[in-house]
Amino acid sequence: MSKNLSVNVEFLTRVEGHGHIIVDMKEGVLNKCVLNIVEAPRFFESMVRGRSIFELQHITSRICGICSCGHTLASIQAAEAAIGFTPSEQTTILRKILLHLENLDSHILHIYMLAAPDMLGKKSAIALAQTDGETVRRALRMKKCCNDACSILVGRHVHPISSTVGGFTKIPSEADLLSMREIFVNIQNEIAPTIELAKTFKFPDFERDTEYVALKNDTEYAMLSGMVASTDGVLKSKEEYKNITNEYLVDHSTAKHAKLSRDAYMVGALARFNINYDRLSPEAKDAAGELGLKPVCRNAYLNTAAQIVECAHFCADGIRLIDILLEKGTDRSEAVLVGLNENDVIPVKAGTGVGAVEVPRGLLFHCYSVDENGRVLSADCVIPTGQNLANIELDMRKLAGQVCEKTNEEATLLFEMMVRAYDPCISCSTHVLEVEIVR
Amino acid sequence: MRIPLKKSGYEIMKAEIIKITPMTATEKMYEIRLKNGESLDHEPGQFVQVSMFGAGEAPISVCSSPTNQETFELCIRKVGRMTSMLHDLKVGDEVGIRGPFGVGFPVNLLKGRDLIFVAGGLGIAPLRSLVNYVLDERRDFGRTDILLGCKSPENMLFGSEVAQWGSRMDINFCCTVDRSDPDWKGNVGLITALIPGVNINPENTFAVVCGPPVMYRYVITELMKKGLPESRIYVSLERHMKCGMGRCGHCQIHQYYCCMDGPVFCYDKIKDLEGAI
Amino acid sequence: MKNILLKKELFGGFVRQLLTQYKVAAPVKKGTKSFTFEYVNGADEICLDHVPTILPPKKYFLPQHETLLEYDTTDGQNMQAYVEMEPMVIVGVHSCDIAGIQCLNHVFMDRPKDYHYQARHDKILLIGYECLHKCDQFASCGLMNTHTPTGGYDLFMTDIGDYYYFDINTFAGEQMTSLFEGFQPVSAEAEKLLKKARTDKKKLFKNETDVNLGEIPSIFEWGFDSHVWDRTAEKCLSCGNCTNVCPTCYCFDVMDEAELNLNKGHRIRVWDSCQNESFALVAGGENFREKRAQRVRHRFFRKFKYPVDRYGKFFCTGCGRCSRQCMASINLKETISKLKSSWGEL
Amino acid sequence: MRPRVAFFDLACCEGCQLQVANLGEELLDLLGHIELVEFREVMSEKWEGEYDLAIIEGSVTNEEAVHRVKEIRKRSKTVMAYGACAVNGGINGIKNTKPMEQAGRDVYGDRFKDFPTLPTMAVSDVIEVEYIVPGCPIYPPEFLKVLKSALAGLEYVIPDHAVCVECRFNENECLYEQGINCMGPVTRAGCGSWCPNNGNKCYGCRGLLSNPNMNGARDVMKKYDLEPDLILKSIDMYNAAGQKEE
Ligand SMILES: Cc1cc2nc3c(=O)[nH]c(=O)nc-3n(C[C@H](O)[C@H](O)[C@H](O)COP(=O)(O)OP(=O)(O)OC[C@H]3O[C@@H](n4cnc5c(N)ncnc54)[C@H](O)[C@@H]3O)c2cc1C
Ligand code: SF4
Ligand code: SF4
Ligand code: SF4
Repeated sequence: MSKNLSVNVEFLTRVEGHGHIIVDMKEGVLNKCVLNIVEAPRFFESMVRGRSIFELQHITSRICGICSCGHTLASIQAAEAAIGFTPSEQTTILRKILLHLENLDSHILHIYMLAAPDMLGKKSAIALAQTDGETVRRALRMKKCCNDACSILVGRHVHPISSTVGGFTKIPSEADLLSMREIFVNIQNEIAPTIELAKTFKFPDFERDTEYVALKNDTEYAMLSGMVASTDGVLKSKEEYKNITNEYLVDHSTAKHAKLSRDAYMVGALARFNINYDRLSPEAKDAAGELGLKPVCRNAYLNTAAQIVECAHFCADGIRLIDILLEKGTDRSEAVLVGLNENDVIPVKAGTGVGAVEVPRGLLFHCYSVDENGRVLSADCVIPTGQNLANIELDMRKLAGQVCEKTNEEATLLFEMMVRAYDPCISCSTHVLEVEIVR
Repeated sequence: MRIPLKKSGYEIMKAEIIKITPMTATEKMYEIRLKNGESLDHEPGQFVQVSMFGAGEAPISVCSSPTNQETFELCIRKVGRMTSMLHDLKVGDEVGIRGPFGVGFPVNLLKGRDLIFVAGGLGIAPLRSLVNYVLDERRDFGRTDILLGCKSPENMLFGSEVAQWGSRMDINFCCTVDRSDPDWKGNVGLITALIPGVNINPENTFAVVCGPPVMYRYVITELMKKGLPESRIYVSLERHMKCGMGRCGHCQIHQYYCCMDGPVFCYDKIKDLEGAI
Repeated sequence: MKNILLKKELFGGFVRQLLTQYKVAAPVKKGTKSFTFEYVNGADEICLDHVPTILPPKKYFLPQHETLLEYDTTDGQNMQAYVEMEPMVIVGVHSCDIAGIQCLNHVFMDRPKDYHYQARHDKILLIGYECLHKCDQFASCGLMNTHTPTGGYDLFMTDIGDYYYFDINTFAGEQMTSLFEGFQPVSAEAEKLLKKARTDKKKLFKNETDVNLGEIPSIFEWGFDSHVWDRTAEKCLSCGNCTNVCPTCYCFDVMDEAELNLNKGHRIRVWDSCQNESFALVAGGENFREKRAQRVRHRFFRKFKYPVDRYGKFFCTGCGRCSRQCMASINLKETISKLKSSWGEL
Repeated sequence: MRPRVAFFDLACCEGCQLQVANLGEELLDLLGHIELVEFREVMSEKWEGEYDLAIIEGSVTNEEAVHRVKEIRKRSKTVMAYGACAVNGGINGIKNTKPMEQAGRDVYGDRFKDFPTLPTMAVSDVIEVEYIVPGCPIYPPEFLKVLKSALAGLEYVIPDHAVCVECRFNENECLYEQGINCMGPVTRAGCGSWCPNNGNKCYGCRGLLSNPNMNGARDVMKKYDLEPDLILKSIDMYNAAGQKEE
């Protein structure tokens, strides 16, 4: 046995953005174990400085196309908080539906296209399509459903059009709601086969105790609002985000890491599941039961399973939310007129606001300060993948100890799968992470 | 409800490529036969819409004389979607044809008259149908001058045929290039420079002109200096065309549609229409 | 044909009856102050009193995107021409729009005929609705004399108080009315009311400009080189709104849309506009209407000069859409007036 | 043999490749007609040979990317740039409105030197491209049209008329009626007036017309009581990278 390991995955595939895994173990001593970010920085914080708070979500949504609805919602929440605007109840419900669709879409992409090939021993979804066409077709169908529903609600899924500061530029009609409901039902019908598929997945055995962080509130499985809670008993308001993420520099890594009560914490589907299990819909609890997932689960590989449970929840809750709107009827006069901020339609004041939203990969913070004309003075975004980095590396370190008996190839795959399980979105992380180059 | 239309106006006739003759780097000549066994029945100067499904349609002048009833010829320059797809075809392949469309040269009016042809570049294509008709029915026409201009010797279209014209005794042929090469023995310079040297009887001559848009004004001025009246100068114009039936609007020149009222126009009809030439 | 009356409250019943046999399109409200023709499910959605819709009903005769042929090149150049169309009734068409359809009929039924247009035309029934007051400051139906129709409809309804007066113009129109039992014969009283409505209307619908219809040909005859075109072009954004909303503009582009296998697909036609910069571009790169002023002028001449030469008809119906929709406020009435007064200022 | 197609991404949000992934089952039909040899986001396979068609997303913002696109060009018969980032710099172009050093400082403070960056460039600023699909994100039906043209080897010309044309086709009430400074009149059509259809204004993501009437646009802004220079401010959201060059 060697106790030597050299993993070097340049251009980690099947993740959003460009990442680099380096593991270097000699004689049982771990010299290096990092996930590097090699994406070209795009300077978003600089780009938005001086622009109107009303066009901000349009720009920040372009941080990441995969979770553009999430960025949009976090951005709008921060902007509205900064200028002191409170959205209507209807707006809040519509935003929740949008967030559900976003999470569903991203989870489906991750479960089927990015994770499933690993679990089924395939190189990619394209290869999978050749042996198991129906599985891939189902994934594409489900994704298309999310897209179609997003098109009805906000024009499109990538960079939503009608969701803006103040609400929506277009309010769905009754017919729109009914078609969206039908789409949710269609997705819901595909959940059972998805669970069946997941039962065939062989999730690697792994466990490491860590802190899980997610939004929490009293009324629901928190996604759009609430306090920030952790499995170590932390409960803080979102305005304290800097004290939650506590970014710090470490020697062995090029990226800044985040910690709360310990050296690292995890956000994402598994964290939400661990913290808010009680508030899941019955359908989702059943799904968890079928998959044998119980809180608190400490196997990061099972983040994918938690995503499936969440899919079941989002479908059920989406239908519930639409039914509320259908019963009340929508008030279409609430539609927001964009571009009229120049005419002070929505009053503006100087201030600072924080948005905290549970996006597919976990908790996302946007924080803006604006002057009395609504021009952005400073902007800061803390991305879920950024918060997870430290935790990923700790998992990788533990994993390194476990896999040193295996061949390099097998080990590499396990590392890749580990990183992929977090569903990391590197394209967004770089635009906002502070990166330290070690020379 | 789907209502199939037997007659649509846009339906194509299937046609077969009988022969392909490469001419220059960008032009090829196609000999084509309609698959329904009928003759195209065109007049010199008329055009057809050539269709390649997937790439679209383009108006192309018929460049052969109507005396050949079996087949017709098209000389096609590769410039865009339809023409590049066409350039990839082989003998025996199918193309779609609509037409012929438009008003050709006033052949009956020209009979018994002296003719001067002035062609620049691809402009020779529509004129060739008339030239060949005149050569086929040589007795019906008077003195015939053909002036041809092109960019450089390697751009010369219908090379061997043109060489034949040059050696014929019953026509006067003159040719010029903008840029010469070492092998070139003919004239160098703009086509307008050839006109003063032509011996014209202004009382009995008709001129027929076709070429790139910039050429017309200069050529017509020269012809008029020779004493030709506007009413005896004919031009063939090029416009974008989508339907060939006087509707799509692309080929409109004031009240005229180039596809219906043209492409051949008598100069005095359009001389006052701004933007016509 | 005998004309008939319909009690206003029975109009909904008539529409319901029509819906059993046809698709029904009618003006409905859109946005803050606009209207559009849409398929409706009942009379309650219909706004008979409307300012001309964003797009005229030409969209049913000549749709924005229309399939001409379906092709298959797997084995040669095979194709089938067809029209996709349901029998339909358009309810509440203003007289200016009826005039617009008459213009299109002229163009598309001219030889060589457009069989696609013909097929649609044959499946569409028109129920006109008489304007008794002027829409807004943009309309010029007084100038163009299109406020009262001269044919071109199957039924034409006039509001005479408690009743709609239905003028039956075609056999197809009569068949439509026979679908519904609520119609009643015209009374002498109704005839009187109709006459009165028409006389009142005459007083209201006066020429909106200082130009007479009769002068227009000569104004355009010498107005080609007027500076008015340059002035107008400075404002024009070439957005094409004016031609797209015009009931008598019909220019189009034809293109092929292939399926992914590249063998099958459709040849479609799509509205085009002489205001688009590349409209008169040819392969060599020459653009015959490159300047904005040339394009602006071309549009006016296509309304007031060229069709007069070709079809003996003005191709403006006075609906006012082009002026209403123009964000640069290029106003048709003003432009004609300016053209007239620019005489001698060349 | 099916054409070999590869997808690449540079600095961008990857939204455009997601639009491709979002084609749904149409994507599978597409895969039946091409041989997908590289697409990092969804597959691990790599290809060493020549590409018949390389489809590039994202802007060129550093030396490494310059090198990378040149390499791709060498190995590809045909190149398509898709998405605003690749076609005209897109959102990334906003960076060019400031000195590069300041952009660096705004984000990385004193350590900005560790993050060498170039002014944002479109892919076509660095290499020759045969096909473009503008838009942020790309409009899937247009992407398919261009892709089909590329596979058939036919030229595709992006419309050079205003978004308003399509907005009219869709019978939206014009936003200027409500006093909103829509960029439709100066922006290239092809997206089916996506944003006005959904109640928002056009932000000009597809790039300016080749010959927009800017003075006319300013007059329009005045007419609606909007600050005339708003139109200029709006333009730099998507067109800043290109403007720098003039
Ligand atoms: C009466 C008549 C007779 C003709 N006879 C002949 C003939 O005998 N032989 C011959 O070779 N040609 C002839 N032509 C010209 C021929 O019709 C054109 O070359 C035709 O456009 C080629 O079609 P295409 O589909 O190949 O090119 P297209 O794809 O239409 O492209 C043509 C050119 O225009 C450009 N282009 C296309 N669309 C746009 C746009 N929207 N914006 C900007 N640029 C654009 C393209 O880049 C290309 O350079 C004739 C034309 C007419 C009107
Ligand atoms: S063009 Fe827009 S959607 Fe496409 S990659 Fe760039 S930022 Fe994302
Ligand atoms: S809303 Fe915008 S795109 Fe639509 S017509 Fe008005 S200006 Fe043009
Ligand atoms: S409407 Fe404008 S901003 Fe929206 S997709 Fe089209 S070009 Fe882009």
